[in-house]
Amino acid sequence: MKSAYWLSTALLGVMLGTAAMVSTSRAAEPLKIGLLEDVSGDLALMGMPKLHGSELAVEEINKSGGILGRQIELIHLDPQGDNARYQEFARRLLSRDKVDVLIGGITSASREAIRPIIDRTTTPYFYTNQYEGGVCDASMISMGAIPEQQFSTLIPWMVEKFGKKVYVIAADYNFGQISAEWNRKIMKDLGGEVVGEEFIPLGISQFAQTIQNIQKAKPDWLLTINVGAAQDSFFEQAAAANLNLPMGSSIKVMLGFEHKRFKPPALNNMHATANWFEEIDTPEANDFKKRWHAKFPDETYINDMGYNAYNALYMYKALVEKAKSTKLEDLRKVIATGQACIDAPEGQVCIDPKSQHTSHRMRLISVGPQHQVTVEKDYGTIQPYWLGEIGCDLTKKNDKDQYTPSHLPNKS
Amino acid sequence: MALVEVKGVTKSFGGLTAVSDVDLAVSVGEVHCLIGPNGAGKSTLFKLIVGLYPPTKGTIFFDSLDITRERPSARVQRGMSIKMQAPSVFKELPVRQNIQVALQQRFSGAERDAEEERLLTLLNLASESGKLAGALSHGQQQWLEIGMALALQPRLLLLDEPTAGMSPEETFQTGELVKSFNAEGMTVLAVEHDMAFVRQVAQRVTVLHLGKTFARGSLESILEDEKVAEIYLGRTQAHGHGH
Amino acid sequence: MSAELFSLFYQFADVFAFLILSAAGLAIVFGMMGVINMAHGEFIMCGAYVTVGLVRIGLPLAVAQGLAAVTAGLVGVVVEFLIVRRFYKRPLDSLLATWGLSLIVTQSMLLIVGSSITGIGTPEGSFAIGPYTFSTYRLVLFACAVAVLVGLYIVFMKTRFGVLARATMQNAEMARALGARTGRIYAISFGIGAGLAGLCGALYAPTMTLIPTMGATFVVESFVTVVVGGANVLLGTAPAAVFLAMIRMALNASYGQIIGQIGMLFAVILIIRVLPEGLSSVLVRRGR
Amino acid sequence: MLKLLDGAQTLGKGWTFWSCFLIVLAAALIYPAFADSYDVGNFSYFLIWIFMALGLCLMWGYGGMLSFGQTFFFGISGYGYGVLAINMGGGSTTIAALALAVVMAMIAAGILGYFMIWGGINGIFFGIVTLSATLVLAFFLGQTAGPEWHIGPARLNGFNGMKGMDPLAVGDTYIEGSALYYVMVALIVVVYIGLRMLLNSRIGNVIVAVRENPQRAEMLGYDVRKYQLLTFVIGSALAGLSGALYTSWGQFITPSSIGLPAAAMPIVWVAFSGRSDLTATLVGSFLLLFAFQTITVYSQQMALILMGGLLLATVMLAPQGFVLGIGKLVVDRWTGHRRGDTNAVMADTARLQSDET
Repeated sequence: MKSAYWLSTALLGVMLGTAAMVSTSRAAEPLKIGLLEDVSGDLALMGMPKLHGSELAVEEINKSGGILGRQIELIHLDPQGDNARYQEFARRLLSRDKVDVLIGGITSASREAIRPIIDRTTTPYFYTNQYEGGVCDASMISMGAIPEQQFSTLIPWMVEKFGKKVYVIAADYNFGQISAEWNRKIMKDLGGEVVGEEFIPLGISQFAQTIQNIQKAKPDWLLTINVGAAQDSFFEQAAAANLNLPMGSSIKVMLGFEHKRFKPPALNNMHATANWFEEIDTPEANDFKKRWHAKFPDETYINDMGYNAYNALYMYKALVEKAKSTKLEDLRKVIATGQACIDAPEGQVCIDPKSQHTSHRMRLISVGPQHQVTVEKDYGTIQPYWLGEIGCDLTKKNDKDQYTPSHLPNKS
Repeated sequence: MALVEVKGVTKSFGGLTAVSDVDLAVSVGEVHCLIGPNGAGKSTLFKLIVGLYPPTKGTIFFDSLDITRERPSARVQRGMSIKMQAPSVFKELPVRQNIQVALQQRFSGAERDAEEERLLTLLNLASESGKLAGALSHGQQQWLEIGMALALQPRLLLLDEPTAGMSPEETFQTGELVKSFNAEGMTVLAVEHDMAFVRQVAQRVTVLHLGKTFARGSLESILEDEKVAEIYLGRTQAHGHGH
Repeated sequence: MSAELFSLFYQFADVFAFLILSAAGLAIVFGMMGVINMAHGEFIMCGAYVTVGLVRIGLPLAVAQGLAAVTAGLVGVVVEFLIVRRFYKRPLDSLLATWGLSLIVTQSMLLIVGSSITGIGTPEGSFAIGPYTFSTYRLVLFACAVAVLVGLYIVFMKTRFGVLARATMQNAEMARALGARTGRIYAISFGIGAGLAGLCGALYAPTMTLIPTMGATFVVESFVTVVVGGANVLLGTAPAAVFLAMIRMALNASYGQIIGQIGMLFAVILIIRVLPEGLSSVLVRRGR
Repeated sequence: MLKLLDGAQTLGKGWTFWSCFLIVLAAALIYPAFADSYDVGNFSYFLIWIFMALGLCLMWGYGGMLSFGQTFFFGISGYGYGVLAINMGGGSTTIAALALAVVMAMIAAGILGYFMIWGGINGIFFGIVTLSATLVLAFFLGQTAGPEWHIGPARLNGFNGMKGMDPLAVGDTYIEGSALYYVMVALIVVVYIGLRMLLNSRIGNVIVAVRENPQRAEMLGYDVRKYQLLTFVIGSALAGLSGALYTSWGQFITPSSIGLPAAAMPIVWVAFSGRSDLTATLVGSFLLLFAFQTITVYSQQMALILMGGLLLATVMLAPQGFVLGIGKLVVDRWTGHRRGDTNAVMADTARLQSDET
């Protein structure tokens, strides 16, 4: 009898001991972060800072004790700008490496390529670019700025300062098309006029005709949402032809650092609204830049994508630590409280529960003749409101769709 | 009755007229030779007959049907078959497969296999059947091509210089071969420089000169024609051929 | 009205210069040797990068551009000696080999030089006609394109090298039998082709974003021009460029760049359908 | 029947070859029992591309027509599957969508092929026209971002790509995981055996004859154009099959699957493997896809350099293709050992010669 008692206590002890060991070993096991960023191919220019931003954040977080006491391990794959490879690698990270969170994607096409794959799992996904907006998907958290933060600030300012007539040069794909749609909507509300819209196929590098079309249309200013290295040649060619018009954009300067890549004054008179650009001069920002350049001394420019990629990891850390779990549903409970915030180098950044997009502190910057960057206006924090207004509410239902001003959710 | 008939055919390339207003008729069952100096338009006329070139002017009949606009393959299907001037075989395919590609038009199954062996033996190529056609000697390639032309069992066999590059003995064998087909009822039209061969096989001869029909008739009557001797036979003699 | 007319001419000249400069090198290599040089874009990139490098160390732009073209040409001779030489009778293998080379070069440049280098800026100078302002440098490009054509005419028609080169082009064996050193002629021709590609890169370097894959923006247009032109550089490429530039310009002006691009490719398909050997087959035949 | 499996046109004959074939097949069939589900899915993904490679092998290696635009048919069929699957609703209709999508690719190939072959386009010009066609399609689809570009409820959606179609399904069950893998293996076997039989038939005899000497083939009474068109349509149908399967696999397709880098990939696979043999193409393409993915995972920045080096090495060291070169060595050894059926060796070496178009 006694021996049976001893036996059972001993067994219990062994079981508890193993359980404890299992749980400690679980705690010691690193959190896996899957990262998909292009560091070769056409987009390497912008993809490289994204990888660097993630690497910097991982190093810092690990040094300060990891997330929930667990170290984090970054598994980076380079899809080389190929959508098929994005899919291939997303599957690999999700089902072979079984990552706890997936981060990355550069073009909207690459994001859309992997979103259906992620939606079939319960892994959270962070998209770290500014983009054309509108994705309403419970698995996705967007860290970048979106049209209501960029265009709703920039366009009224440009109209007020330079005039009501705008000419649009946009890359001929979804980002350009949808951004142009936003511009039309905002210009209409402002009583302005879009005197020309030109969509340029990706890869086009010669703009003599475009420059003349612009001169014919006589706009007050230009909205330049051309994309990619080839299309950026527009600035050089417009400057050479002495086009000399004020320009506005949602992607120039802070993202492609054209003002660092082109010889002045090609980017003279460019305006943009951004949540981040390297010239931000605040103590937090300066400290961040110092750490970045210490680790990556050769970096030409800390662009906004790289900065967002850095923030994404801290946001993930904040969510996991508040939820005390890495499960998507637990993280989303934290998001639903509206208290998912971090103190980022730009200021406070919070996730909007309805759309899972982030609020940003927006500043309007201009580029001078010597390519010096000046802050023209500080808008303070702007919430991502548009998706919520049109009826996306991820706390209630998961649409898994992308909306645009001309593609709104069915009112039910 | 004429098996193939060429009426008023002209072919120009840019400014050059290779064949000018030629008439030619080859009767069923005859061996007809086309002779003439280099550049007379013989090969061009052949290519017009099989359809490799469209004529600039004129009409071509086969079996009394107008075939002027037909594709070469359709003409071959009607029963003509050609051996080209330069050996034209499938050089990177084995000899046997060369024959098979031709044979499968008319035969299949066991019949094809039997015919294949018969032809290879007939052409003295049985021991070479595994070799690449391109690895054969020039003369053997000529034979192989004749074999492919024969495999189609044509009613009209067109031979463009069938004995070029052959030894006198091989030439003679080729001549006998042609005669044996003719005996079986095949009509033959041949372009040939080698007068010994012409003498051996020809029943009728047409002389082309500068793209025009110059003379025609039996070999004897042609040989007696002084003008022909002047433009053509004189030269061939100078080359050491013929009589 | 005159402003509109000049504008039309300017647009035409612009597209024409782009097509000629990007295609001339490729056309020589293809026409002379039947080699399809997929690394053409990388020679263009080489010219552009060398130009920028030389301008940085203080050379005047024009000198830098000349040296860049020469550098690309020398690189071309080396590439010919090491790789292309083996593929004269195998055009498809030459395509694969040079394409492999192109991948290696592009990615190595990315690793060594980085994803982008700062541009050097287009030389100052613009002028206005009516409501339009134009960049003077674009007219310089046009002049260079014309000069390249004239230069090629002189080299291939008036020099001893040209005679030997054309003989080699028509019948390499015969040329060899007559004492031409065909190996050297091929090497020089390939070098000229690569040098012209380098010149193209050098000339466009001030007007473009410089990235390792920049050659790709030229490649489709240059291939299309060469193919439409056929094997003869002077009688093919030049008329093809005129023809395509007109189509492109007209469509660009009326319907925008997308239709311009698609329309040009359509035109190519149709031309090849009508003239499977390219424009030069017609012109050369006429000329005879 | 059996004669068609083991003919002059395809490498690998007799008892030894077919036992190897069966062993590989058996290994492929029991593989999912041992591997983790990711690897099984990944293998199905590789197999998707093999059809396009086999089709190109048929056209280029056997038919002598180098198409630089197989992605044109890949894209037509891929988008076709998407549009049809969305419009016809999911479930078993996806299988009909797959079949119809391939038919669409065949019709497109018929039209483009008729246009080119009857126009007498050949050699490198054939490549350029097919390339132009695929670029036009890519440009066109790239600019369909606007909401006006839709077919029924299916938005083409420009550069971001079309999505929202169901994967292949039977009734309410999606064919995925191991099921998809088995479907792919079965399809590969069917296509491979089918092509082998086609190539060793009379038609195959003519196809290679046309490659060698179209004029002679015409002079044997074959309408060369019809055989070329047939080859082109079959090859393109296989590219179309890859396209529809790809869309169904990822429920997504973008114009970049049609554009320039994508268009060049099949040529690399086939050139590396050995364009003049089906088996070499099958094995080589699979190995190359596998190796390249592995390289990209482990040594990302070097991947493109290695790939370029591989291409360069292939044409400089083994112009007939690496896999075929090795296959040839094995065959030579084997036949050499057993006294040597000279004919067979000759025939094989014949086809191993680098043949230019």
